[in-house]
Amino acid sequence: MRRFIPILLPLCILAGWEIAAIAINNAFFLPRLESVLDVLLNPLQDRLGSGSLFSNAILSVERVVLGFLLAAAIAIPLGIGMGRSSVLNAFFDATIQLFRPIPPLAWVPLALAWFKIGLTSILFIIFLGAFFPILLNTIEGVRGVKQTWVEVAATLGADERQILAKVIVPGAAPIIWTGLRVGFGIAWMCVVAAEMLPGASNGLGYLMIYAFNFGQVQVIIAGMIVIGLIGLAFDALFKWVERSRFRWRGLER
Amino acid sequence: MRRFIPILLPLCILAGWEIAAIAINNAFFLPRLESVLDVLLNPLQDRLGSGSLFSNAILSVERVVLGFLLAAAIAIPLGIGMGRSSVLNAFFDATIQLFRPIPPLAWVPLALAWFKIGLTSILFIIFLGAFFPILLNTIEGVRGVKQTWVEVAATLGADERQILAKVIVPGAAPIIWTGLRVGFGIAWMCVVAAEMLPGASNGLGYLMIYAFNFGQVQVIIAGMIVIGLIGLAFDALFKWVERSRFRWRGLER
Amino acid sequence: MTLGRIMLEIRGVSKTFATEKGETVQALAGIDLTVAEQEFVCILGPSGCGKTTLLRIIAGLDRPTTGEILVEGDAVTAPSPKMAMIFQEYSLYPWRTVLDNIAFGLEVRGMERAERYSIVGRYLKLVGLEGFSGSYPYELSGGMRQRIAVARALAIEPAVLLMDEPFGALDAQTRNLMQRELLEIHNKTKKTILFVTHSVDEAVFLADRIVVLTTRPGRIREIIPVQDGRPRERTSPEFVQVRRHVLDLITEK
Amino acid sequence: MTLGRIMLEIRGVSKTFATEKGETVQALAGIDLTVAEQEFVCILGPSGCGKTTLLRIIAGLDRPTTGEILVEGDAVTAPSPKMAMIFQEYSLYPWRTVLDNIAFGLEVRGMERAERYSIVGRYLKLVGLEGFSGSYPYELSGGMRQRIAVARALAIEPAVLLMDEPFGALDAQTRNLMQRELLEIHNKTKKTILFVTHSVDEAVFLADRIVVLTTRPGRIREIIPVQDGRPRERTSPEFVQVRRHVLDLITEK
Amino acid sequence: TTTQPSGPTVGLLNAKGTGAMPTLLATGQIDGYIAWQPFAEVAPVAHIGKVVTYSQNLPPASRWKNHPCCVLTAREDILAANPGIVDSLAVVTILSTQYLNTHPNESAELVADWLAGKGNFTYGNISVSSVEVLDRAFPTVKFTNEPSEDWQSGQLEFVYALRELKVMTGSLQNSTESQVRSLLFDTSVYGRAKQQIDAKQFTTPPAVQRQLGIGYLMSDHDASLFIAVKKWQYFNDTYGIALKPRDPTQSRPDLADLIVNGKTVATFKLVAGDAGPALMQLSSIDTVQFAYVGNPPAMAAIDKGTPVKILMALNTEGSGLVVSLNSPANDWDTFAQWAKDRAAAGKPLVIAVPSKGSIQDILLRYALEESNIGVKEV
Ligand SMILES: Nc1ncnc2c1ncn2[C@@H]1O[C@H](COP(=O)(O)OP(=O)(O)OP(=O)(O)O)[C@@H](O)[C@H]1O
Ligand SMILES: Nc1ncnc2c1ncn2[C@@H]1O[C@H](COP(=O)(O)OP(=O)(O)OP(=O)(O)O)[C@@H](O)[C@H]1O
Ligand SMILES: [Mg+2]
Ligand SMILES: [Mg+2]
Repeated sequence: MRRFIPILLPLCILAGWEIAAIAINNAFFLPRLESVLDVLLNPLQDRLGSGSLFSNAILSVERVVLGFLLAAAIAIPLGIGMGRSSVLNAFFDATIQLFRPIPPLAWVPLALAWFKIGLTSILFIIFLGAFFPILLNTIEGVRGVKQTWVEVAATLGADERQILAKVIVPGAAPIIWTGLRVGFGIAWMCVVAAEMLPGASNGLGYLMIYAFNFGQVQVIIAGMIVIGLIGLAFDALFKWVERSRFRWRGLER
Repeated sequence: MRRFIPILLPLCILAGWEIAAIAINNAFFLPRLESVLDVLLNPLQDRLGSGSLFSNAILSVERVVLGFLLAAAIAIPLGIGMGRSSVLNAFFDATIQLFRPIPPLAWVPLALAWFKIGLTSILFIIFLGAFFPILLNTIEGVRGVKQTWVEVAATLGADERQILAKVIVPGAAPIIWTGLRVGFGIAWMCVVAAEMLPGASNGLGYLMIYAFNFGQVQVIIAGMIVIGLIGLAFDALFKWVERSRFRWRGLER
Repeated sequence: MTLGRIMLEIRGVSKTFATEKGETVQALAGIDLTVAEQEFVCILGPSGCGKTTLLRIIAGLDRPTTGEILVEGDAVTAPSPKMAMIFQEYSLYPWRTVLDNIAFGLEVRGMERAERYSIVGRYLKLVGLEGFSGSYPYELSGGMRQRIAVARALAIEPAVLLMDEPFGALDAQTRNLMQRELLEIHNKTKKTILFVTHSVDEAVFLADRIVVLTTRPGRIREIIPVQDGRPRERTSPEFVQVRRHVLDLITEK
Repeated sequence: MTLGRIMLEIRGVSKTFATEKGETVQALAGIDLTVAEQEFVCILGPSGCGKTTLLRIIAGLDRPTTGEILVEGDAVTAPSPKMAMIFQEYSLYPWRTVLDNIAFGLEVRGMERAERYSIVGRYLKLVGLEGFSGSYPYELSGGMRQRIAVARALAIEPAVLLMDEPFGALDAQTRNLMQRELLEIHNKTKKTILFVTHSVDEAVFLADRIVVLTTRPGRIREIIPVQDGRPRERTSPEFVQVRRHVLDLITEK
Repeated sequence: TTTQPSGPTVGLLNAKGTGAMPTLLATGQIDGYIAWQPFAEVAPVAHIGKVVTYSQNLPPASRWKNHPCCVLTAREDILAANPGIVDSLAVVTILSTQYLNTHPNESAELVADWLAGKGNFTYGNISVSSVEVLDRAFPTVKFTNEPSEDWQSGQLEFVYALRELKVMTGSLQNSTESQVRSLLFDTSVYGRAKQQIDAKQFTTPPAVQRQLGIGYLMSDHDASLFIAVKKWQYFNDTYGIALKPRDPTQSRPDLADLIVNGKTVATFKLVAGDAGPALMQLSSIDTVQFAYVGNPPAMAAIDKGTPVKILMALNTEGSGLVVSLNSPANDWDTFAQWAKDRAAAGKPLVIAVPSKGSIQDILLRYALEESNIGVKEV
């Protein structure tokens, strides 16, 4: 019995949706469940000349992964530096705090001017989404590494570089990983904003916005569901690694 | 000497900006520092017939605060319920996980259809941004309340309601507060997306998009700076409360 | 030494836990014990033998698998105002002042502020912390915190005090001091006390009777009355003799 | 009992800390002590008297305000391979297996895997944990963890072992067991050991000499040689006599 | 275009693009919208509204016949450095315009392929092919390139309108009519291109090595570009000048070579934009050198000093005023009456425009003023 509880609410939502869709009978307000299912169940069919749901999803995932990796490649080293050195921290902190609240979407006009059309400016928007959570968690993770661990390493003869590689990084890894997970989630949420840029002529975000122009609400909802599912899948992947690789964190002490 | 480190990078950025702006000499690419300062230093002057920077900022803040309060009013009770009851948690969890990765921006078409143009749909977009961090932190905070605290209360004669009001809520408060802080931050970042909605004819987000239509990049940058500063100010406010009211958390044990 | 009226009866109590993996762990097996009014009983046993489990069952926080608990002849099925428990770990509410921590039990009974503060004042004095009513727990040392936990338990005027290794986290000097103070409180308030420890020294110093448990599943191995009057001298021949006897009991396998 | 060659000299060491508020705290004042090869010295003193500070200075982790430390005649200014420290709190790397924890010191020296694992095997056997080489620290009890910390320290073959209340977190039985095992290791490896504790019992059971410190700022109050041979009987008249003498020293104010 | 405090008014809603318009109309939040094609046609095919009038029929009577709409712009530096390339692109555009005027049905289908992959639009239980939509939309657009005197003076109207909207802040703000003309136009390109076409003699310009860019809008207004690319084989065979897509299987190619007399002289990236302003920004930073855009964004950019010139027209007319199905309006007059009735009843109409200062916005403002109806931005 209890095992069915998690699917109760989704079932209610689906049922409520279908009933409401029939009652309202306005595809702009709420398209019928079937029409959305039709889009979801034909993921390889071309939509509005913009490619299929599947191919656009693949493209979006590729872009997000790329932008995310870029963000991680910069945020992790910077975060380690800022976590270890108060001078570096003082140097960067104020600027980072100011830039952090600016939404990636607000960067669209400048991204376009600076990085031109194409992949670079899309990546920039995604990068912005992922960068700050990764950076802040890396700083926190590095600061949270037990001083004792570092001192043990020092008494056992480790030099600065070895302490970094063998103590700081593995010790901070679980928190950095959380940062990566959160960062990926936000990067993924930025894909719609990024694919609104001119020159992006594919991707899930583009497909949804383009479908809006022709009132194809069922395509928009299908896109939202795919975004939700992919986001969920990546989150689960990150959590799975967390559980299997960083189990020590929860069990420590 | 050390006290000047935090302002070094901002100064470098400003100097680099001005030099680049002069060298590039293209207001679309990078307007001169002065032209942005001119916008920032005349916050009460009307811009493009869409109101002043100041009046639009006030409007945006009002909207975000409203949407945020709405999110908190729903997420906190729900989170307490889900944190305390595994049945409630099982009932809602799967659905929440699926909805969470869908970016607020992707909801724009449906928001428009469901909540009509005007404040309601703007609030809905902002609400979506704030809701999930508050909910997840509340659940975590409630689950993190020490079992001993609850048991002490039980042995001292507290009933369920008293345990909730006098132990669970104050015990989870610091983590809930963190959720509120993060949620507010994201809500604030959603204001640009929300004010892109048709029918929004004011607010910082609107002003920026409108300025984009007419190539007024200096207004866009001024808007970004104001967004950054207001975001920073609210974050500082939240942190200040955290430090003064929830100091016990860091110092505990 | 069971001279007084019977206060507490433990009748055939055993407890089996089901672990997450579906295995079962028997923590206690057939415990029978009768405690007289005003008696000071120490329960001694190796780590994991079920001491905490027994105390929790007596306090009404857990239900025994078999057997029952009677306090003043009434069966215990839930936490009862006749008993108060002091936990192994620090259990004060860090967001409440010392005063409001001690007043907690009175507050949940709906006692008025003025009245409860006057009662709390008495107990603050009893534990020798008059000057600290406005302090927060994190401002106090471990010994002071446990004194406040004792005052909090006493404030609801229970007939029985259940203490689970309350001094385990304190250093040797503070621990000795606390033991002397506890005896004084026992002397003044005439409470019945059940005191769990795994320090032989502590048990011999405090108890009227020492109940030694076996390793898991905990059974009563022997009950040793301590005839020595109080205050006891830790180096007196009587003390050393009882101590040796108990030590022998727990080191032989 | 200073019969052997001089291993360690502490010359006029004092230490003053500057606190965050700008005040100064003197932790140690003029400590002079000479420790012979293979000697087992216990340092005993009330909480906060500077025991840890002294050990850290000896280990080269902190610099003394005045005075100096010599190991085999060489001044200590940084952690040296001649000494290894075992910390009060658990200090194993939770992300490393038992094997790789013990191998840490050898690894940072660049020793090859095969060689270091064979050495580690010897020390695992010495501390009686042969079967646990693949386990992670969180899978082990507190006593086992400290044994591994000892093996890790021994593996780099230091001349001096510095131990800061290594058994403080263990329960009484485990603690007694560990004391006996430590003496055995001392007997087999002939290390010089400096052992900090605030348990009088422990000090009398282990030490060749007991150094009793005053309350802060820590000075040497008295150095008590323990002539009693090993293994010692905790209830023997000699033991009880030394114990009483030390107890008197630390309880009188 | 000024707001009249007394008298009837209509609310103008800035819909920020055309995207939201069908939804807003279908959910009863607006009474109508004015949009470029093919989005005006979405309403009738989705059965949510009807087109009351196309833009050229807006009052004052015959004032907006052949009103300017989309234009082709080029950066000044490419005009100076590679005039031959510019001429060739103009030739291709003009030839393509001729073709789509003579082959409207085929062209509509090709444009449907470009804009929607010839796919179907689904609205509840209505499913309409995009070809059908384009078939309806196509005849309402006039495809012409000539930068005639009439057309130029029509453009000036927009400059004045934008001044009134206070969005001109640069060189076009206070300049005289002749200054405005010389700032906006370079009609010599059209002249040279027309000459080549008339002589059936196409000059092969020197090739440019760097990749160039053409920005365009997702509208059948820019059909000449789509047809040029889709029918490249025909143009190449017939005239020896064509825009050949790198990957002809794409329904929306994004890379094309300009071939003149069998020689590839330039490669263009084809960049779609949601709206003109972003394309003009791309022009300003030299990411695209040519843009097929509406005239207001081009003017706003030139006003800010962007070094581009308007070369010629792409189309005239081609926007439609849409109202809800239950509206009593059938043409402009009945629409105006409806607006007045509703204003009198205290429920003024709300009409969505793609953005403030867009062609459609300006046309509607003029028309309402002509009918003595004020506007109020909502
Ligand atoms: N909720 C539970 N579920 C499963 N097993 C439990 C649970 N609580 C306790 N146990 C097990 O019961 C046994 C007794 O635990 P208990 O905490 O009572 O021991 P203890 O004597 O208090 O030990 P210590 O001296 O370390 O505090 C242990 O083996 C413990 O692992
Ligand atoms: N880094 C520091 N900054 C300021 N004060 C310090 C610092 N380290 C230690 N102290 C102070 O120095 C004194 C001695 O501390 P230390 O940790 O050496 O005591 P201890 O004898 O090891 O105590 P315990 O038995 O509790 O471990 C204490 O008063 C402590 O507060
Ligand atoms: Mg216990
Ligand atoms: Mg210490």
